[in-house]
Amino acid sequence: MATSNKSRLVDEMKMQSGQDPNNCYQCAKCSAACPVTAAMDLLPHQVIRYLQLGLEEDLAKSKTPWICASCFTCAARCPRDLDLARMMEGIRLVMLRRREGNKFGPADLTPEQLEKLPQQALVSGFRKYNK
Amino acid sequence: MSTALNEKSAGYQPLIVAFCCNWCSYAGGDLAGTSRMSYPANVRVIRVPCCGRMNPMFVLRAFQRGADGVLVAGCHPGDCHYSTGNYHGRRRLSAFKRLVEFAGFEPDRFEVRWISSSEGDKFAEEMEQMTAKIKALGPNRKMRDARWQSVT
Amino acid sequence: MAERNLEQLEKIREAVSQDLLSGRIELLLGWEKGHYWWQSRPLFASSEGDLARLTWDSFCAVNLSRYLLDELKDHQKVGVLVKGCDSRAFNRLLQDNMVQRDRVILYGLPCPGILDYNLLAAEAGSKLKGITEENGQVILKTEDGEIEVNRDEMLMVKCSECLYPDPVVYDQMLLEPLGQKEVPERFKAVNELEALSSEERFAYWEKELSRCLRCYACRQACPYCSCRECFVEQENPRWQGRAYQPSENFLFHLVRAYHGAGRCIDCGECQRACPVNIPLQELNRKLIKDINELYGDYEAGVDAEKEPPLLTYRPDDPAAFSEK
Amino acid sequence: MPRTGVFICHCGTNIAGTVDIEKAVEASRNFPGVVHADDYRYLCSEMGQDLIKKAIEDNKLERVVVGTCSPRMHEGTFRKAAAEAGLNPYLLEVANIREHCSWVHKDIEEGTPKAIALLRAAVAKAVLNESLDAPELEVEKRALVIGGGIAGIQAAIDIAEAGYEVDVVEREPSIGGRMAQLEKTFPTLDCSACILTPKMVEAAQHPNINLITYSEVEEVKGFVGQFDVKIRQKARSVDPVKCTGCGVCYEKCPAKASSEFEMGLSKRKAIYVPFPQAVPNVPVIDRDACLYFRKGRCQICEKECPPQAIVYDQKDEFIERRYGTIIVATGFDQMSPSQYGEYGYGQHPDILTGLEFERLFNASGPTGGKVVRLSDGKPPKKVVFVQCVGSRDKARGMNYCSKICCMYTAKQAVLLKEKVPDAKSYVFYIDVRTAGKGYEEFQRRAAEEYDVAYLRGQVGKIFPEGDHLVVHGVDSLSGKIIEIKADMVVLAAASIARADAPDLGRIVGINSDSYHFFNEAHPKLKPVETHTAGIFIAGACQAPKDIPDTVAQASAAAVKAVGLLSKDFLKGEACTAEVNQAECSGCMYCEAVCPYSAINPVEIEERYHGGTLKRTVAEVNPALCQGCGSCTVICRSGSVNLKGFSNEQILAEVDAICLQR
Amino acid sequence: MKKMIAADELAKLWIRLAEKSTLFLPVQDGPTVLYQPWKDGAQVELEAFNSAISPKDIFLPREETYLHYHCSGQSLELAAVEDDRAVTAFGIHPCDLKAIEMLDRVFMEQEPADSLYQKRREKTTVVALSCTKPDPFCFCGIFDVDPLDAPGADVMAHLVDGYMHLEARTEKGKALLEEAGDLLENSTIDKIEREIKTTDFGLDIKGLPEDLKSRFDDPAWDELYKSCLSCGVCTYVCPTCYCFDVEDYGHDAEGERFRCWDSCMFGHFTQMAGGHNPRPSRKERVRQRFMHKLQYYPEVYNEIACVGCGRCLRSCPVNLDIVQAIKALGGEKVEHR
Repeated sequence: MATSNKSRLVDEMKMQSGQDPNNCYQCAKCSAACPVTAAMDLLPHQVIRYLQLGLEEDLAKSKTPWICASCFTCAARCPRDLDLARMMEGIRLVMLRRREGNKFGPADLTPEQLEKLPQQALVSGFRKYNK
Repeated sequence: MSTALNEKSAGYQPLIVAFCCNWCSYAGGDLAGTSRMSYPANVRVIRVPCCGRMNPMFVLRAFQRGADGVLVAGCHPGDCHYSTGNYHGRRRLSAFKRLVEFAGFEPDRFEVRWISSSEGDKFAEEMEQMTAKIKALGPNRKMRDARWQSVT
Repeated sequence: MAERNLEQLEKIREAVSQDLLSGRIELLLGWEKGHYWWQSRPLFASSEGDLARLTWDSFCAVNLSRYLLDELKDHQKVGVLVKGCDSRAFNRLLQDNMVQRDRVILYGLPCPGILDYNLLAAEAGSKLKGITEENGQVILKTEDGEIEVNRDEMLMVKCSECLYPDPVVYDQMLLEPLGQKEVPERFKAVNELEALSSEERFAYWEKELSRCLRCYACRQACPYCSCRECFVEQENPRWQGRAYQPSENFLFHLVRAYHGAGRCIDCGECQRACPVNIPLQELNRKLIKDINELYGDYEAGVDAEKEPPLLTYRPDDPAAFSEK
Repeated sequence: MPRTGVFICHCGTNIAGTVDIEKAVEASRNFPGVVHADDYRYLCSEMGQDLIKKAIEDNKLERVVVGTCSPRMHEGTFRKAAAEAGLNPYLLEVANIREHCSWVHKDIEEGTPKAIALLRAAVAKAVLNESLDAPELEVEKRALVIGGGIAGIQAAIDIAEAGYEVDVVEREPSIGGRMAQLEKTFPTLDCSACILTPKMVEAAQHPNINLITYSEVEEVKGFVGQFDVKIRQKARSVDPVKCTGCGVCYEKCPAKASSEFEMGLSKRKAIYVPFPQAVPNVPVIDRDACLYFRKGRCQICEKECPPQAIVYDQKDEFIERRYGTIIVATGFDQMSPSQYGEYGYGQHPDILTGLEFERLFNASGPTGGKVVRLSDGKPPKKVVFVQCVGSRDKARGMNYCSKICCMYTAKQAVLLKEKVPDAKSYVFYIDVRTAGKGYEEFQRRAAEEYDVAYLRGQVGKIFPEGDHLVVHGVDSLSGKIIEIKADMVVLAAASIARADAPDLGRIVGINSDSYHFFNEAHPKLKPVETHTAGIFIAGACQAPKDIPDTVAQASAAAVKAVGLLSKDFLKGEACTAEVNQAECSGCMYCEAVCPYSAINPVEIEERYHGGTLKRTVAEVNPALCQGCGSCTVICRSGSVNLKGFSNEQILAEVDAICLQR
Repeated sequence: MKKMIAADELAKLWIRLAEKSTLFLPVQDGPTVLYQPWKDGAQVELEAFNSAISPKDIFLPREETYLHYHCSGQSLELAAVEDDRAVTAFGIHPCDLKAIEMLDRVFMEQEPADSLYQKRREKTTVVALSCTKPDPFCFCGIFDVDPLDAPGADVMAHLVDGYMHLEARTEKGKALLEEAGDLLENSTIDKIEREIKTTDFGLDIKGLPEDLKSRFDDPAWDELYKSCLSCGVCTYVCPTCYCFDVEDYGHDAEGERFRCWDSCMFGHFTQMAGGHNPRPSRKERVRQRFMHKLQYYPEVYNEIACVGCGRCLRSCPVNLDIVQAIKALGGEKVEHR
């Protein structure tokens, strides 16, 4: 296992979510509370642990961030006031941006779509899938 | 003296009078010393028993006598050695601070801070900040008695 | 208006002369006419004959309560005619332990505000011979005829923001109360000064205060200045130098105002007494405004039972500085 | 101008390294009033002090200024030296040129002018110094202990043994406190009652101890040596002199109320003693529950009481006494976990807090000492313990560790195994903290010998399913989700400060931290002192702690109290306020802001126009005044001044400090 | 020498006069008119009645530093503070100039003369200005002041029909007009004719000073003082009050000494070092002030120390002024009593 103190993933995730994984003391309450752990390969507290250790590559392979349903139960229960759901979202965002170039842009949308889709959805879509 | 008034020149050294309560802030100053922290020598401390002892007239006198900034420091609310001194001090000095600002003083010239006896680092930092702010403001011309210069 | 004033005056005279004759009071503090019709000065009446000089008109500006400080040394029981501000001044003195409530009879006179002769004269243009009042209007009688002006626009500065035209404490209300007054924009002048930059404000006060003669009329007229020895005169320590330096001017005026923090009843006698027209009331009003903002609404002199804000505190008080 | 001497200390190189001593001495010579200036390597040494003493005598010095370390360090030393040379100690001033100068500035160019300015200010102040005398304060040879738990009992016994009278004020009808509620104590598994009851009896029977139960402190005035305390003794409705403690009254009483002592798990009568070993063994009538008080009829207890000790019209009484010292030992509360919805506390009878569970073991407890489920009376076979409920939780609870939960959980798991041998315990923990003599060994025994399963992780939710409680948790070490069908769940709820601790703090005059635990004067060196002289703290009112720590702290507080009581007189504050009555206008604003009620109005006579006139002025009681100076500022005319920090002195310091830029 | 200048050209004259002297003029300062050193842009109010404070300030400044001290070791050095710059006092009304002449007697006719005052007086050129429209409080008539002529002026000026006419009456006055010669033209009028009506408040002051000699304990004093607030307004605005105090500024090693106005209306004015105060209450102080004006000064200089400028009538916050005092003491025409 190669741990690294300097992880770009962690830095970007911190920036995106405003949450610092070092605030976690690994009580695992998030995992105990999470309704979708059955489908996860890493438990939520383990994701934080990986973040603490800077295990970027292992995280990149994990399904957990993608399984997280953002139900915020973990955030509500966390005694350290960490918002794990936000951290998961941060990880997803970083991963998406990292994987490849622009997934799709305004040009990929038809005029009807542009008209029908709510503005918020468009903005968040571009934010998520564009570099 | 003349260098002191040489506004915003590289050599301008402001004079800052800090009134510190004996029990918290003065002790915080002692701790800054014991911990060998460093802050600008522009700050001179006068020891008072409590910030409840701080008569605003002391502040005005310091300005009259050429101080460029005045800081009053006391115990954090709730920690007053005399139970209520800083609660009274907070009201008195708040009203006074706004009054002198209304008279045209820059807000940074007169400050009040709570510094406990364990906050040597905060003491040093506040002194550092106060000095920097006063340096940026330049000499106090507003309340300084024009005659003081000729008798010092 | 002239008739109604006479009517009111008769009512007042009747009430107080009864008390003066019966010995309920030994002395009445009221007003009499000065050299001209626009001047009313303090009257110290101890006999029915004195009461013949009593007046009640739109120029009775002098706050009479302060005279109690000395008159109660010479008299057991003193009666005072009190306007709204005079009554608040009385409460100030009461709260400061300077007077005894049971030795004073207060006769309440609701006051619609004192007229400023200088404003009237300026409005008149030619020589002003006299005025009458009617329905909130003042009719100026000039050499060139009559001019009608809005009464509220002719008020002294000290009356322009008055919230309490009616006496707040009295033994006997002699006239019909007027009710609490609406002041559309209280602290207007303070707000305007606050909107300036530090430099502009300083320039403003430096200029205004430069005229100060240190005659201490502001202090002597003030109901909150009841110290036996003012800091200004003390030799040891010498707080205040006598020189007319800007720094000494600032010291005096800031400390004078500060000593009224939470105590000033906003009667404006300081400003009225000033021979060089320094807007002293704005310093006092700044403190009233701030203390109300920071520590809750408090109108000094309105309720003598309510503790002045600088004599108390709350642990969660806000501060005008960073508490980090 | 008084003849002033200036002495500057090198403090080795501590000062001399950053202050040009020679220059400072030279500058000092020219200060107005200075007739002698000298320096020395270590002024605080005996040689240094002798140098000062000799100079005072040789130069007939009337004031002394020492430029040394902080006055908080050696002011006392130098004042004593000055006194030995015949000078009033308060004629000496310290210029702090070490902590506030040489140690915080880089070089001699910075340090020297500042040191000279500080010396100049000290001289300017010193020439205005006056001879002062600290008033001598008589010490009332009696202590007050607030709180009759183990801390209060221990402190009281220690003080009483030292030969001083102690009053113990306890809010409940009996002393004993939290410890009385415990079954066994870790790590030795001593029976709590067996070790506590003798102490309670000892306290009750000690000739120097006076127990004032069912009472609360309402007012504390005065100061160290002379605290005047007003205690409200609540109406017990039972005459303690007549009562024999036979118990007939509560046997016969028809009215019931929830038992505080049993944590609400069972009922007690309207007339009751909280627990069988209560001291004093005198019942009280709970007037909110009593039928006679509520509806005007019943009076069974009165009829049944053999010695006729029932007094329905008893009133609250006030005891006003003076004490030399006060120990505050008011203990702690347990946080209610009901705010944690996921644990379901309060919604199911088999979800308990640690203290509630503790009562189930007790022979006189709600289940008569049988460990059974409150829902169906069956012994639990699977019990889940959850640690850190409300502790170490900055989001919804307390940020601190409650310190005792790890140990009592282990204890309860062990006790459970002994009572219900086929029971299995599971403990969800974050960390197991067992710092203490024999603690680690005990916890390991629980895990190894008593088969307690320690699961590192937390519980996400608990919900009933049939007869069971499903505990959904995680074991973070294996990364496995754990689901346990438990019979019972015990929540180790956080220990918190008493809800009304801040109120008591205000009454007594001591302050608390952000959790409302009382503050010690110094976290390391003054752990039982408070910032208020003569008032000490002990036990869990200061922070969560176990019994040994509590007892140790109680004895420490007792020693401090005894030390104080052993003196006949205390030196009061010399720097007190004084009123210039000729100038005082008598507004009494000073009285309003004085935190020590040290200022009172007095009437004086004054000449006026040949006669005399009476008027009110302020007067300071120097024994009460602590010298804060708040009065001096509210006084507009400066008619109140503070000795040692007078208006004249502070202005002189300001002037002087601004002279040397 | 009689010259004139168009009123709208006066600003040029101020510039010229201010070049070589400190030029005092009645200037609008906020809501108040005061004699102040002229500065570019100052709003000069020559016709205002009356300046809030009399122009005595020019000769007896409210604050005047006159020596500097320096101590070192056992030695004390003193240095006089001097200012040789010439002064022009412009637009002084006849009443005020008469008052200054009263001060002259006090400061210069007694031995030794007050050198500070004397020096200022000597270096000052006074340009007096006749009155145009007095206000209701002017009552100079009863003190023999001619509002159209000030005999003691160096230059007498009149504003007539858009022109200021200037007549030099002394060498100093001539010099001043010559200084500005190129700005001036010869005056076209010989004599000024103007009707000035002032009130007399029904006063009759004949014999009052003599009469008051025996009335130190007159019951009138028991009533008159009552409304007095004990402030110093009347004395500070008054042109004939001249009391001052001396104070040091500085510290033990270095400082300066100055004198500044003081007022007999202040309780501290007569406070002695031991605490005794011969004038402990307002009654004694009010009596002192009016006795000084109406009896003590006239006894030495044969003239009541009042010029009827009306300033105390305008400024006293409680209307306790010299007219009221004179009336209370019987100085009223028979038909008014």
